[in-house]
Amino acid sequence: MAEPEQLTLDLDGWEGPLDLLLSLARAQKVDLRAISILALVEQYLRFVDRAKVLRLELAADYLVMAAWLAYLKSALLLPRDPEVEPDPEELALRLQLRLERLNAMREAGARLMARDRLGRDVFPRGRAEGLRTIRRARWQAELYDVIAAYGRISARNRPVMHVVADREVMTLETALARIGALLGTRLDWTTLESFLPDGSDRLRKSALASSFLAALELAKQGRAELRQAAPFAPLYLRAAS
Amino acid sequence: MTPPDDIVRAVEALLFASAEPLSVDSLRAYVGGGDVRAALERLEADYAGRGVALVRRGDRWHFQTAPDLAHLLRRDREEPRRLSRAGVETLAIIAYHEPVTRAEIEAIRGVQISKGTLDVLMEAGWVRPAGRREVPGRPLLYATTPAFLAHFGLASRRDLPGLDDLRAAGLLDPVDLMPEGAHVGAFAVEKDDDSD
Amino acid sequence: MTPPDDIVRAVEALLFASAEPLSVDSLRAYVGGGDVRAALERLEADYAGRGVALVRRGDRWHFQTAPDLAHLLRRDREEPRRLSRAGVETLAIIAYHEPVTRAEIEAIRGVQISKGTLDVLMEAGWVRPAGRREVPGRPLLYATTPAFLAHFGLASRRDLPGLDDLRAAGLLDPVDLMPEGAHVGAFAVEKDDDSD
Repeated sequence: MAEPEQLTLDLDGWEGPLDLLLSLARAQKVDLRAISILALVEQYLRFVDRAKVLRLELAADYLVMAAWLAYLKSALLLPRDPEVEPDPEELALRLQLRLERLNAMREAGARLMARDRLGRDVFPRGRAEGLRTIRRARWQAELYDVIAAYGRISARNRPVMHVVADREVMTLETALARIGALLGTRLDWTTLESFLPDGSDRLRKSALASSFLAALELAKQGRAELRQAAPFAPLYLRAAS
Repeated sequence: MTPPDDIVRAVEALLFASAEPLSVDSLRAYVGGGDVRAALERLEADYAGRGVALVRRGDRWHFQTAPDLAHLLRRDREEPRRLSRAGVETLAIIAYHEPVTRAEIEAIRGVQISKGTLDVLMEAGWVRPAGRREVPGRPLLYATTPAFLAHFGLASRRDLPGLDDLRAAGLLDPVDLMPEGAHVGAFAVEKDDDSD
Repeated sequence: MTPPDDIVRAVEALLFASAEPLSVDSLRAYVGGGDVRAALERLEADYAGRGVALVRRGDRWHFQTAPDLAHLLRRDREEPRRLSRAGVETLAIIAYHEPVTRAEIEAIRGVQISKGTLDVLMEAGWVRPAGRREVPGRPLLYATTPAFLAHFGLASRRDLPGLDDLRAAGLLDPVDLMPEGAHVGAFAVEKDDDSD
């Protein structure tokens, strides 16, 4: 529900009181260095008064500027008081300089935008192939690394010889001799186990195996007889009669 | 044209093929030594008056079409996005005063910079942060980029239009951040319009 | 070059700025009439022997960098890289056993070789293909190169220390055995640490 007057003001689109002042100053149609600050101040104050009559909401900084300009106006009109610092003429000059500076930047911006701009007025090549940087590795290794690597591989592949130290066994020959000798001393059926020598568990297992083979061999030679009641039942031996 | 020698041909081919303007150093890296500057001078002369020109932008060189042919080329091309009035003024202030703080830009314009204005300039690749000013608060400084020079066709910042006159008139002097009283220190926030 | 006339300049700029090769008809549409063919002939002659050439592809024209300068458009940059453990081991096996097949290398290492490992050694210039073994499948053989000897300061392969030397040097002590889980015989695929 914008009122027509406000619409007009918005469309003018001033960006702050300095911008408004500059617009008013340029309306004087003279060099900014030759403007009448007093006339500018009066125009600004009139503008603010009109805005108030039209019940326009002016941002606070426009009002702050109006108050300061009213002060500047009176200081410029009244006889100069040497006690008052700063000098109102000096203040007016600074305001003028600010307006000049803003104006200069505004014009510089317009001149920049009007230049022959890349992509608008002048054009780069439409299908540049582009340049490429190829990164290449320069591989590095030391001779020691290679030799050590080979040592490592050889170590892991070296044939391994299994030497079993201090293993207690009874050979078949020993078992044959032992059982052959002991059979003569026994009169009746005797279990195979009773022929085994005392010793470690490991030795007894070896002795059991070789003694069993020895018993079979003796039976084959006709020197011993074997008897077993059932599978896994105790095996009995006696000398052949 | 008279056939150019090897290094001239090489520099010509590189500038022609590159998607970016190239510095003398990077040209030298590609051609592997030789008088690159002399080659550039020769090319500049060879292309003078042609439909394509060799131009220097900052310390980089590139080929572009001759400005007077813009009317032929602009056809069915999209206009680059228009900068808002706030954007144009802010860009000009940065270019003519760089390096410059945000507070200094605001002091010159008499309004606060709305959030997007610097973003738009940085997104366009024309403005970059350029360190901090060593004063209390260490405010960020802004400056223009090589892409700014390339886009606006400036060989260097010294080619900014009217730079010398503005400097002579004292309009590029350091900005007084504590203006007379606080009167214009109460900044208005600029409108966020993108039109100008 | 002698400054060309307007239509030549226009065609030159259009071809330069276009993202596509342009036909005579579309060039004519842009420049609005005139002898486009004569302009193309003039440009072809102007650019003869330069770093940039005007070329015709079918009925379309475009500029491109001179073919003999294509090598300039890419720049090689060397960066030192250390050989991976897989690379060093493979190299060692080839050096001690050459010529040797990939399968043999894998049998000796007890680990499969990833694809990149041999590529890296060949890229380094230390290993070369050396014929094929005349067995089913005719597998490729690998051997070391003169550059291998040069890089490692060896007069010949006989200068490589033998197994006895290695043992004497303590390099056969099974300190640092094999990678976790890579048992001889049961192949594990090595990590691809040498492939990039």
